[in-house]
Amino acid sequence: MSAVPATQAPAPKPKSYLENGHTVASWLLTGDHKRIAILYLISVSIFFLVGGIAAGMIRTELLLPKGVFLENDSYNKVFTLHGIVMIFFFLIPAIPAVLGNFLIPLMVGARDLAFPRLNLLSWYVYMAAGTLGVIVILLGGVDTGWTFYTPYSSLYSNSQVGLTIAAAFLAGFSSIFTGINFIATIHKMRAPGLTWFRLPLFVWAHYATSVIIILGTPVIAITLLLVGVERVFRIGIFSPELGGDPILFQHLFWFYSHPAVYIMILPAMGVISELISAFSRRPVFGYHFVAFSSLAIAGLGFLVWGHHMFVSGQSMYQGVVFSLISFLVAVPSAIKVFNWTATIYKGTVKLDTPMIYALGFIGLFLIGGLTGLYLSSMATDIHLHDTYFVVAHFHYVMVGGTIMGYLGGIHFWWPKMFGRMYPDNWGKLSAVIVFIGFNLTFMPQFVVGYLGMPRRYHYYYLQPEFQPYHIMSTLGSSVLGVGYFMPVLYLLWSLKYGKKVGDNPWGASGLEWETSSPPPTTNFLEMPIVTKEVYTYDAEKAEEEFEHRQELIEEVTG
Amino acid sequence: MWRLKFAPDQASTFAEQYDWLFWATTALTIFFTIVVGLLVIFFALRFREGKKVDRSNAHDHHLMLELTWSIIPLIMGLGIFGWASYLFVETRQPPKNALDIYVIGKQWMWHAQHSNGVRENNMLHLPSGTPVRLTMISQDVIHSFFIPAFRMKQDVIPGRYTQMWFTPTKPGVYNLFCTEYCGTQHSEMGGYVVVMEPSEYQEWLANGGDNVPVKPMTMVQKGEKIFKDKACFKCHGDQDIHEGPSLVGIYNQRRVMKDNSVRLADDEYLRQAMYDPYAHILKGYENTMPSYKPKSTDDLEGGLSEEDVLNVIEYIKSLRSSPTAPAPAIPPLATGVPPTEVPN
Amino acid sequence: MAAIAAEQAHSHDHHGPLHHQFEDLDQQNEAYLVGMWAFLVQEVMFFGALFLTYTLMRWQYPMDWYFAHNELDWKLAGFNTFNLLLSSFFAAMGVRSAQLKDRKGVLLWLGGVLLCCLVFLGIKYVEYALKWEHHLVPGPSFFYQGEANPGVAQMFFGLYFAMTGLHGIHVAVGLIVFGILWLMWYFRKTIVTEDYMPTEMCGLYWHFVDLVWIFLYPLFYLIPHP
Amino acid sequence: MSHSNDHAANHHVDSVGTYIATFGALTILMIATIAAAQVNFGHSIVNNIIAMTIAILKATLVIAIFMAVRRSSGLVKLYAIGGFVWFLLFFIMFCDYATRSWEPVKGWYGEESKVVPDYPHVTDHPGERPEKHDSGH
Repeated sequence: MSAVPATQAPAPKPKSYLENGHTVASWLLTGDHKRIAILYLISVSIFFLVGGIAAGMIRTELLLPKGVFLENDSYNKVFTLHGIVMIFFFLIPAIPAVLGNFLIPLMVGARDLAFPRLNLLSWYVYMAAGTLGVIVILLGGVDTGWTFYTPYSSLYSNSQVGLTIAAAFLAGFSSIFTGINFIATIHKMRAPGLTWFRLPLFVWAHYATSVIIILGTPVIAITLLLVGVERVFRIGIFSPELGGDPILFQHLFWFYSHPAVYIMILPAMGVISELISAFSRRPVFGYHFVAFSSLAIAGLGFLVWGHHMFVSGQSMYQGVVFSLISFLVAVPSAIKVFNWTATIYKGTVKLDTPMIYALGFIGLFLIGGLTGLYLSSMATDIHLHDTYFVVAHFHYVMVGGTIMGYLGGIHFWWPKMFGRMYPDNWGKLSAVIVFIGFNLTFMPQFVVGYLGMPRRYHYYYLQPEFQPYHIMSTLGSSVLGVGYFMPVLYLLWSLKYGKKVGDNPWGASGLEWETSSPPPTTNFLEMPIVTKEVYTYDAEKAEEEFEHRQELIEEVTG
Repeated sequence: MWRLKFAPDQASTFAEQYDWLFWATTALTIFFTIVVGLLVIFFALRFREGKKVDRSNAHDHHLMLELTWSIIPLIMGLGIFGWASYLFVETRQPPKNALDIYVIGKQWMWHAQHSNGVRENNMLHLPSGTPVRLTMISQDVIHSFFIPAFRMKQDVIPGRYTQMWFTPTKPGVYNLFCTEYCGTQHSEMGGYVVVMEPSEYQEWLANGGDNVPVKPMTMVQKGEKIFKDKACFKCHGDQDIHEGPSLVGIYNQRRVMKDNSVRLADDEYLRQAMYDPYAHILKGYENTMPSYKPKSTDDLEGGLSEEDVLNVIEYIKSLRSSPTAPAPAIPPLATGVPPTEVPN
Repeated sequence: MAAIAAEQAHSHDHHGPLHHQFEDLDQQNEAYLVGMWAFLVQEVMFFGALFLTYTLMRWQYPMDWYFAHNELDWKLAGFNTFNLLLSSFFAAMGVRSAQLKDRKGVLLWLGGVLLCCLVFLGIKYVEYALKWEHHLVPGPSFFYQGEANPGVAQMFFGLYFAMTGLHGIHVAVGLIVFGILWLMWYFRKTIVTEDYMPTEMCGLYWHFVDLVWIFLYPLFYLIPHP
Repeated sequence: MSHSNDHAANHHVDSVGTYIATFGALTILMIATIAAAQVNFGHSIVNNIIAMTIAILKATLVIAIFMAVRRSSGLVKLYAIGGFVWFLLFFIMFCDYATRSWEPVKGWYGEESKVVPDYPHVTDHPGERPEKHDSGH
């Protein structure tokens, strides 16, 4: 803690990054990572709204066995839109581009990311991809599902597949640029004295995510390019008439798309480690295990893609290998959950909104992770593959995991980003509504999936036994919608009327809490020198460290 | 209406073994969720701020504890993995004496053919008690043959045969779905699997399956058959080749004749091309095509009757090479209509 | 890659080449190197997926692959390979003279690289035009009469155009990037003359492009008889 | 951290000789690849292995010397090697293609499944094959 004894008059309040330029150009041509994070926050929320509307349409459509207001074709286009917008435009960029962009330079003690202009370019490429996505919607949408399985997507679909491929291709490059930025910053721009094991777990998780991004994303870029070329030139790699193999597309697609689900969940795990530690006022239990489990997930995540293809004609010998490694990759996630639970033990727990989101995350991610066991063990996957069981599983991990982590992180760092506190009671209420609404929506889908209702089914009039579950699910989805809309209201309200906060409203540890909130454009008045361990909450250790701070500084800078 | 169904019926030997494994994994999931869930809530409430409780010497790392809660879940996981892989390998090795049934997946309909030639669409009649092997292929996109009651599913891929086997046990009518997204009417590409007593099945098979007459072949199908019987494809393949122009997508197109006159390839033009091809020869080709004009109306002797010509024209119309055209031939049947008489 | 180069090109310089977010030049150069190598790792995986598809298809259809490859002219491509090796050598020399701040040398060597770039693209154009005449470009106009199965031949040429085309696009981007770099050296822009890092990064990109061609050449043009 | 402006000094610059030697080696290796491709070593695997080793040799030369990775920090070395190692992970996919033929799948006309069988049509009768016709409609 660089607590300079306040003998001389406190320095004049530095202009925060929000006040530093109010023109449109100062926002749209900024190099400041904090402003780019705000730009991402706005665009990512817009896409979350678009995806949410599509989800609402799907849920209302499935209320009645014969459908409510959509035709076959429009229903296919709506669920494809829901898939593509939610995955490529919300889940993958959300936490890294909004919270990661804002916080990593602060947590690492740097003035900005390594390549500020590349960061801005990443936002523009993301917006270009977004506009392409909107154009696809206007021109009639795409009906191949977010997985673009050939030969339907390459030879038989006559919807806007080409434009969607261009949109996904650009969105991939936007996340590659973010990944490059994080890797260079975390490696090279740490403050003096900030060794790897003094880094917050948020930074570890984002490092692992960036490694997955730069190793995985190009593969889907090239695969979608091949589908586009196949549509135009019939080069035959995926079309069986010429001797190509449609399963090859699935291999190449899932080689990226499984690590992509880790790109979505790892940042949320980083947020949860911060929240649990900050609100139990204790260092995370087993810091090294949790840190290395992020890297383990990143590494093993590339070896397990075959569990998406057990019944797709992949040979069973390959299936056995993938099933075995899929069980290994479940272990690091289990380690993280147990370590978080152990962190709460003997802590002083403050049940504020972020903590409720964090506890909700642990519960839902646990169910999501464990239901993954059904799908990675080969026999149970035969029956459950491509049914609503899978839909429930990945919504538990994505919505119960990533979105709870994202909302928890937004609430935790909101005072740091805008210098204003949101009304905590409203926050707690919306967190509880989200938790209840979520469970009511997706728990019935496990049962309807086990009953055998396939994914992406528009009608189920021959199977009336599915309808009670769909009614529960649609009811839950409206509660969930309300739960997600409340934060928009009170967070925006807090921008103007929220209580102003000091540097560290939560009393949390971490370099980002040592600068003013909202932080100045250059993040720190004088560059910090880190002398203390990562999560120091107990009092004696803090005093003892403060006494011989000078020797530690010499030691670091000597 | 509200008879809540929690589990699909068990109608195959694999379904029983499957459910043992399924409920074992569910027990494991519920156990871990409750243990960790209760622990988290209990700790969160017990150690709340302001509560007087012993918080002394709280460790923040403990190697043995970390190893235990990594190794134990791993062992449990490997246990499930072993059990599941054993079952999976069993489902992939059909017995030698299995009854062979052939399935074709087409865009938005299942077509099953029994070995004695009985054909049925979106329905599958099976004898109970005998192992059945399905050899499946798709004619256009990837589909997936899924019978929840048998807990069996297998993707049906164009360009490759895939197989699936099971032994139906309980007679009855069960759902049949397509679970791999295959286009507009993916959700209507289902039907029923009817499991019958073996004797009943033999009798059903003997009198040619459902006495519902097999749908008469459509004009396009007949045209296709003639196109193959007369081996027209030898010269008129997918691409223009030396012997003959490709007929793919030529209907209602402008065709440039040898004498550079331009004629519209309508029905009249096609009929004349079959009956007296040398009247108008396409640019770049010679008079090599034989005429199919029959000697007389009753003795065709190699020629094509008027009705044949119409079928072939219908077939040529359905030939469209551009990928945007959906697969030609049979219009989708009124699928999904439950059979009128359902055997008990 | 154009992003990083473009980012270099128009970044206004405060006090010499050091950007505001870095402590000192070593940290900045090391950060740029790590960022560039992260980008090159991503490029390896980008081409890797195509190389994998190639290997798979060649493993599945060895004979047809051999027959289809007879249509390609390996002598012309051989000269192209030598041309790229030469340009890689020029780029390395250019980076060396940039490190020694020898402006004349940089302009000379990078000029050589630009020349080789143009020669490479010219040869590529000739090859593609040749293929177009022989109806070997996949799509409706594809009409293969060799011994291989026409479906597999269409796949071979599909992959040929996909991989060499993508490589060609990278060479074209390299041409633009080196062009901008050459002009900045010519007009003595301090961003490049003071700090050798932008030039080294363009050199790294160019060596990577040469690296891809080193693997492409034997795989497409020198297929042994199975 | 002295603001060292003449940083060329502490960054070792390779001599012209190294670059020329590397360029010469690369050219020789290229000629070797072309020569090796003409010779028929009995089985084509030998040709493939030779071609690939020469290509990998050339690649390491370019990376180590031209890209100055041998002189740069461990981190850059890690990323330089890591990219290619990850590329090798792709080849797990080959286990699937290699072991597909171990599961015999009977075809429509009774024969083992081939990669591109003829499409059976709704009108085709299982078991006996209509006269040979080209695939597709």
